[in-house]
Amino acid sequence: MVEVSVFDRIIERYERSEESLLAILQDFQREFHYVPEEGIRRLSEVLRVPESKIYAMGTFYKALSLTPRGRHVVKVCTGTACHLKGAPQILEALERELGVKRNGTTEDGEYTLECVNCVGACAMAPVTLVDEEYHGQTRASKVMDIIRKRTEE
Amino acid sequence: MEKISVIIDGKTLHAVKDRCVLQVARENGIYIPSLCYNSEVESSGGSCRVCLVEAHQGGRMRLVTSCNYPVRAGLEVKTDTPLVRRIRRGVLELLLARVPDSEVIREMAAREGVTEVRFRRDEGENERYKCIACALCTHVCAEVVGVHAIAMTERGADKKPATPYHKPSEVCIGCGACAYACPTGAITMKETDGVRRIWGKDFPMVRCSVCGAPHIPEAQVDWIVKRTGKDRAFFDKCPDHR
Amino acid sequence: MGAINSIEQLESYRRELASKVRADLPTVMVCFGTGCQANGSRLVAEAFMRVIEEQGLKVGVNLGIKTTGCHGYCENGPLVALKPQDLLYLKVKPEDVAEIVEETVKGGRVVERLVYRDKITEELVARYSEIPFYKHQHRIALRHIGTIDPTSIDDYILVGGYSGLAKALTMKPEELISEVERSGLRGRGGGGFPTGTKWRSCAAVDSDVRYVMCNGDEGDPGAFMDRSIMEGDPHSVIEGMIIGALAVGSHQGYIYVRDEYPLAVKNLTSALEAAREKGFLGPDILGSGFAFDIKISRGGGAFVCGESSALMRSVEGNVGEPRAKYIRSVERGLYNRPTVLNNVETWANVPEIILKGADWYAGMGTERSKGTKVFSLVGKVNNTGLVEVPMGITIRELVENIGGGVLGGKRFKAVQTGGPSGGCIPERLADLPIDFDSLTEAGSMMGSGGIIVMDEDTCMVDVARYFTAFLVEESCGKCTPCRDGLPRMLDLLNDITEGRGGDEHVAMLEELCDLLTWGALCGLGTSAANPVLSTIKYFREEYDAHIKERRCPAGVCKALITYSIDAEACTGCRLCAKKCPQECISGERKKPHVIDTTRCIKCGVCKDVCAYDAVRVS
Amino acid sequence: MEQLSVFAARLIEKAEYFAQGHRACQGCAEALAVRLVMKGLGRDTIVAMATGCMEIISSPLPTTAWEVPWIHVAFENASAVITGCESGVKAMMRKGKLPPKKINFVAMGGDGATADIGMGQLSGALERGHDFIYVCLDNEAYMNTGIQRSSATPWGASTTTSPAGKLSKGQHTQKKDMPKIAIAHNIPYVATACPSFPFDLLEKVEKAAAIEGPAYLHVLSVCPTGWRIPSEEAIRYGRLAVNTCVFPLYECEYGKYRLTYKPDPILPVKEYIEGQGRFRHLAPEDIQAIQERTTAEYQKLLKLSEEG
Repeated sequence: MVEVSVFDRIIERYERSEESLLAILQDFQREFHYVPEEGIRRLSEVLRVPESKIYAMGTFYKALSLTPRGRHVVKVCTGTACHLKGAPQILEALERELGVKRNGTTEDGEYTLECVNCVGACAMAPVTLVDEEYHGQTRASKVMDIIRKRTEE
Repeated sequence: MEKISVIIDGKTLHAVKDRCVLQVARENGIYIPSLCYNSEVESSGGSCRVCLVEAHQGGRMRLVTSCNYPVRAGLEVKTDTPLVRRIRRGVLELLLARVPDSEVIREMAAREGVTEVRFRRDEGENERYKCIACALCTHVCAEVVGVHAIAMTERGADKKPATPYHKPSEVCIGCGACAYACPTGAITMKETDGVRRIWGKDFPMVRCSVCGAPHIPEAQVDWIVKRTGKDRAFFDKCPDHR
Repeated sequence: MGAINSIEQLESYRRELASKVRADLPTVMVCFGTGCQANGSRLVAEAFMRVIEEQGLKVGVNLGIKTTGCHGYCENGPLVALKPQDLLYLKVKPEDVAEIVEETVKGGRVVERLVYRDKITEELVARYSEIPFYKHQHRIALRHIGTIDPTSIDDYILVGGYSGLAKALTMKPEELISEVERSGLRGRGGGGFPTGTKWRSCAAVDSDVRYVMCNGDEGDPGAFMDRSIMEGDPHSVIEGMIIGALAVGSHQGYIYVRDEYPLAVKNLTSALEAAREKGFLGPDILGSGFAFDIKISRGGGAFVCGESSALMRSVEGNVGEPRAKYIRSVERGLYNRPTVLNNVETWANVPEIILKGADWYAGMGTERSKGTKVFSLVGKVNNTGLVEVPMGITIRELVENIGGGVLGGKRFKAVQTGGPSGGCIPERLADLPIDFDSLTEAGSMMGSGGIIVMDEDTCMVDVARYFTAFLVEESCGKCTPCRDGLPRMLDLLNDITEGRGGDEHVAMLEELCDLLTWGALCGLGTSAANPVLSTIKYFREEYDAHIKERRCPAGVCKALITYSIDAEACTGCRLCAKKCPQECISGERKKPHVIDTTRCIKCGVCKDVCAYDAVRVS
Repeated sequence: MEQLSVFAARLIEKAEYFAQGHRACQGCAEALAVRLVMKGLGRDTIVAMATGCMEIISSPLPTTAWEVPWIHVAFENASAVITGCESGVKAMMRKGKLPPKKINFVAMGGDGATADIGMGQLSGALERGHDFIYVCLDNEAYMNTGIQRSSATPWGASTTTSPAGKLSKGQHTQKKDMPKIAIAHNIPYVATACPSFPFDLLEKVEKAAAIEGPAYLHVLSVCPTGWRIPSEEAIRYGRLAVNTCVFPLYECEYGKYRLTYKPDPILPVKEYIEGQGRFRHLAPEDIQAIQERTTAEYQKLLKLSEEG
C-alpha cells in the first residue's frame, strides 16, 4: 500500500490539467515500475478526471503497466532493422532462458521481458535494452550473459 | 442555419450545412445501414464503418462514413455503388467473424448478401459475445448521462468497454442507458426482486411507496438529486403514483 | 547574461561569443548520441577528461572538448571528431584516448588504426568530409549535428542560430508564409503535404487561438532521424517552431516526443529552458512584443499517436485515438482550434529557408520534391546510419555510394521505405529517384525516411508478416477494418509462413488489403496494406514458393526450414553442441557434428555461435 | 426497458413524422400513439387512414400534420387500400419503375373502423398475407362523432349510445378481443401496446416493420374527453390500464405468446375504474365482477405466454 502523499508529491510537479495526465502516469510508472490502482484513484480525485478515463489510458499506452513489473526490465527491440538482423531469435532465446513469454515477469519478480517497436538505434541492430541501457549488435547466444553482467552490478 | 444543396444518389436535396450525410439521406428516404451512430449522441459514429459512402467533392472521390461527414455545397454522395457494396460486405464479414452470435449483425450482413465467414472466427468469450467495440455505450455514459462509469479500454482487437479494473464501478448509477443504446444488445441488464444487475454490480431499486413496484435505482435517484436539485421525495413514488 | 532584448543585442552577443573562441584551438568532439552512448562514448569522454588532467592541459586554453549529437554513423561508434584537422575516429575506446591526445591533439598526427578504411579499396580516409558515407551528403536539417553541443545554447548561437528568427521578426506573417510556400518544402513526416499551404490554411481560419505543434513521435521502426535532430540540435526545431508561430499567429506550441527517446526529452527540455532564459521564448521575444512558448508532451508508447489527430488527442490527455479528419486540423485541431502540425525535420529546415531564402532551397531536389531529405539507411548494408541527401537521388546511389553496398557481398534484393505504411521496392526498380511521388507510385511511401535494405536472406513474406504483426499490436481498435481486418490478415500470413497456405490465401489477402485501404478510419489503417500489397506485387513468386512448394527461399520461415551441419566445414569444436538449448547436437570432438532434426526447435543459436559458418539452413 | 425513461429517452431520434399543430384535444393519448408509431416506422412509410378522430384532427384543409404519404379513405376500407398500395408498389418495383427499397405500408383506424366497420376488409387483408401493418388506435368508442359505443367499448362504460341510468349499467357487452381475432388469422406478428409505455411501443413497431407479412398492432389510446378524465391524466390512465392487467402488454410472434411487461405488483382494477367519468355509476360489486374477469383473462394470457 502506497501512501497517498507519495502520489501527491508526483502530481504536484505538474499543472492541474488533463494535459498532465500522461506525464503523471509515466512518473508513477518510473517510481513504482507500474501504475498502482490507488494512484489512478488519487489522480482522478485531485485532477477531477473520471477514473474510467485514466484506467483506459493505462490500458492503452504501452509505456504504462497496470501490473507490477520485475526489478529489471529487459526490452528487445523488434524494429524492422532489428527484425532483419535477428531480433526474433533473441526474443526466443530470452523467452527460453527466462522461462516467460513476452510481457511476462519471472516468478521471482527479477525480470520482465518486453518488446519495443524500435528504439531508434537501428544502426546498431539488433538492440537489447537492459534497464534502459542500450546494447547494440546483440546475439541470441550472448544476450543472457549481457543481462546477467548488467544486473549483477 | 445555412441551407445548401447536395446530390445524393442522383437526387438534388436541400439540407442544412454541416449536418451529416447519414441524417440528410435518412430525412430524404435514402437507406444507409449504420450501427455505431446515434443522432442524439454527439461524439458517436465513425467506428463501425458500415455506413461508408462515396463522397465526390472537388474532383476527388473517397469513401467516408456518412454518419460524420458534413454536407457542404458541391458535394455529391453515392450510397450504392459496387465499391460501397464491396467494402460494406467486407466490413460486415469481419463483424460477423467477430460476433457470430449477434442477430443484428447476422441480419444486417444477410441483407448485404454475407452469410458465411471465411476467416477464423472469434471464440465467443462472454464479455464480448456481441460487442463490436463501437464505443456508443461509453459516449452515452459520458455525454448523455454524465457519469463516466465505463470507458473503452485496451487497444486493437482487445478493445472493449469496461469499468476501471473490471470491478463494480463506484460511479455507475445503473440507469441502463448504455444497454439501451447498444446496437447489438451486448450489454446485459437483469432485474430480479427489486435489484438491477449491470456491469457486474447490483443496484437496489427504490420501491414505490404506494404500489411497492421497484422503479428506479437508488443510485440514479442520488445522481439526479445531486445534478438537478430535484426533491428526493419525488422518487418515492413510481411514475404511476406521482 | 540574461535575456536578449533585441536583434542588435543578439548580434553583439554572437560577436562576443565568437571573440572568445580561438579558431585554431584543437577541439575534440565526442558523440553523445544514443547509439554512441550505447557503445560507451561516455567512458571515452571521461577518459579524455582524465588524460587532459593528468597531462596538465587546460580545457579552453590548450584544447576544447565537447559532447555532440549524433553523427549518424552509429554503427562505428563511439565516434570522435577532431578540429581543426577535420578528422573522424571510429570505434574509439577509452584506452585509445591517451594516444589521441598525444598524437593528434598535441602532435597533429593521424592515428591510422582509428581511421575509416574503405571496405573494398582498403584505402584509409581520415578526413571527415572525405569519408564516402559523408561525401555524398548535403546536410541542411542535420547541419549542426555532430559539431555543436546540444546542451549549450551559446554553441547554437555561435554557428548562426536564431538568426533565422531574427530575420523572420523583420518580416510580415504573409511574407513568411509565401517564402515557405515558394521554397516547395513538403512535410517530412510522411504525407508530403506542402508546408506553406498548411500554414496559409491555418492562418486563414478565423480564430483567436492557434497552435503550432511538432510531431516527434517517430514511430516508424527503422527510422531515427527525428531522434537525432531532437537530441543533437534541439534549438533548430525550437527556432523553426517560433518562426511558424509568427507566420500563423500562434502563442502556444507543443512538442510531442516519443517516450522511447529519453535523451531527446532531456535535451529538448533543457534547450527550452535556455531559450526562455535568453528571451527566444516567452512574453516578449527579442523585444518584439511577440509572445510564444512551447510545452513538451511525452508520448506513451503508441505508434498510432504519430497520426496527427491521435497525437492531438494524446496531448490533450486522452487515449490516442484518431478521429475522422473530414474537417482538417488546420481548421479544428488541438482543442478544436486551428493547428499547424509539422514533424521535427520539417521544423528544423525552416530557419535555414528563412535565412537563405526560398530560391536557395528550391534549387535543390526535384520538380515536385524540393530540398534535401534525411534517411536512416539501415538493414543489410555496409554503412548504416543517417544520411541527408538532395531529393531525387536514386535508391541505388543511396545504397551503393553512401551505404557502401550490401553487407557481406550478398545480393541486393529490395529496400523497404516508409515503415509500416510503406512498401518494399525491388532491386529492379532501384534506379527510381527517391521523392514523395515516385515512391507512392511504386506502391510504397516516403514515410519519415527509413530505408531498410534487404538482401537475399530476407524473406519477403516474413517481412509482410512482420509489419502486419506490428500493426495488429499498434492498431488503436477504433474502426472495424483495422481492428478486425489486420488480425485476419496476420492469420493468413501466419498460415503461409507456417506452411498451411492454400490457393485462396493470396486472393483473400488482397481482398482484406482493399478493405483496409478504402474502409479504415485513419492513415495507419488505410496504408496498412502497403507492406503486404507491395510484396505480393513484386515478390509473388516467394508467396507461391511458400504455398505451392512449402518452401521458404530465403530460409527464414521456421516451419519451412531445417538446420544441418556441413560436415566439411565443421571442425568439431563442440561450441554449438554446448550452446544448443535442446541439446540435440551430437558428435565427438574434432569430428563433424550432427543435428537431431526431430528435436531441433530452429532457434538458430548453433548458426549464431559457429565460427566456421558450418551450419546450413535449407 | 420502461424504467430507463430518465436517460434512455434522450437517445431516441428527434425526427418527427406526425407534426405538432394538429387539432387533437388536450391530453389526447391517441395523437401521442400516432406520433410514437410514426417515429418507430420512420420516413419510408405510406399510411392509409380510416375515417376517425386522427383523420379529422390531422388534415384540416389545406394543412396536414403528416410528413409521409398519407391517404384518407372511407371508414371500412383502410386495409383494402393499403394492400392495394403494397401490391401496386411491388409491381412497379418489379417492373423497374421504382427503385427497390423497403417501404412500410400502414393502415390505421380507430376501434370502430377496426372492430366494427372495417373488420371484414381487415380480415381479408390479413388472410391475403400482404406485407403491411395494421395499427388499431383503440379509444374504446366512436369519440369523433360524440362518444358512441363500439364493439371495443368495455363492459360498464357509459357512452351516448350505451348510457348508464336506472335501467342500464352502460355498455352491456364485453370488449371485443381484436388481437385474438388477428392472431386467429395465423399472421406473423400481433402485439398490444400503449403510448404510456413508449419504449415497449417503439420496440413493437420496429419489430412489426421488420417482419415480413401482415402485422397487427392494437394500441390502447386513452381519450380524456370520452373517458371523462382530466386531460393531464391520460398517461396515468394508460399505465393504470396496463398495471391493473385490464390491458396487458403482450406480443404473439408466429403464434408464440410473450408478455412484454409483467406488472409488479398488479394493481386492483378499482384504481383504474375509479375516477373515470364513464364508469362512475358502477357499484362495488360491478367493479368486483370486472376484477374477476380481468384476473381470469390475465391468467389465461400468462399461461399462453409460459407455454411460449
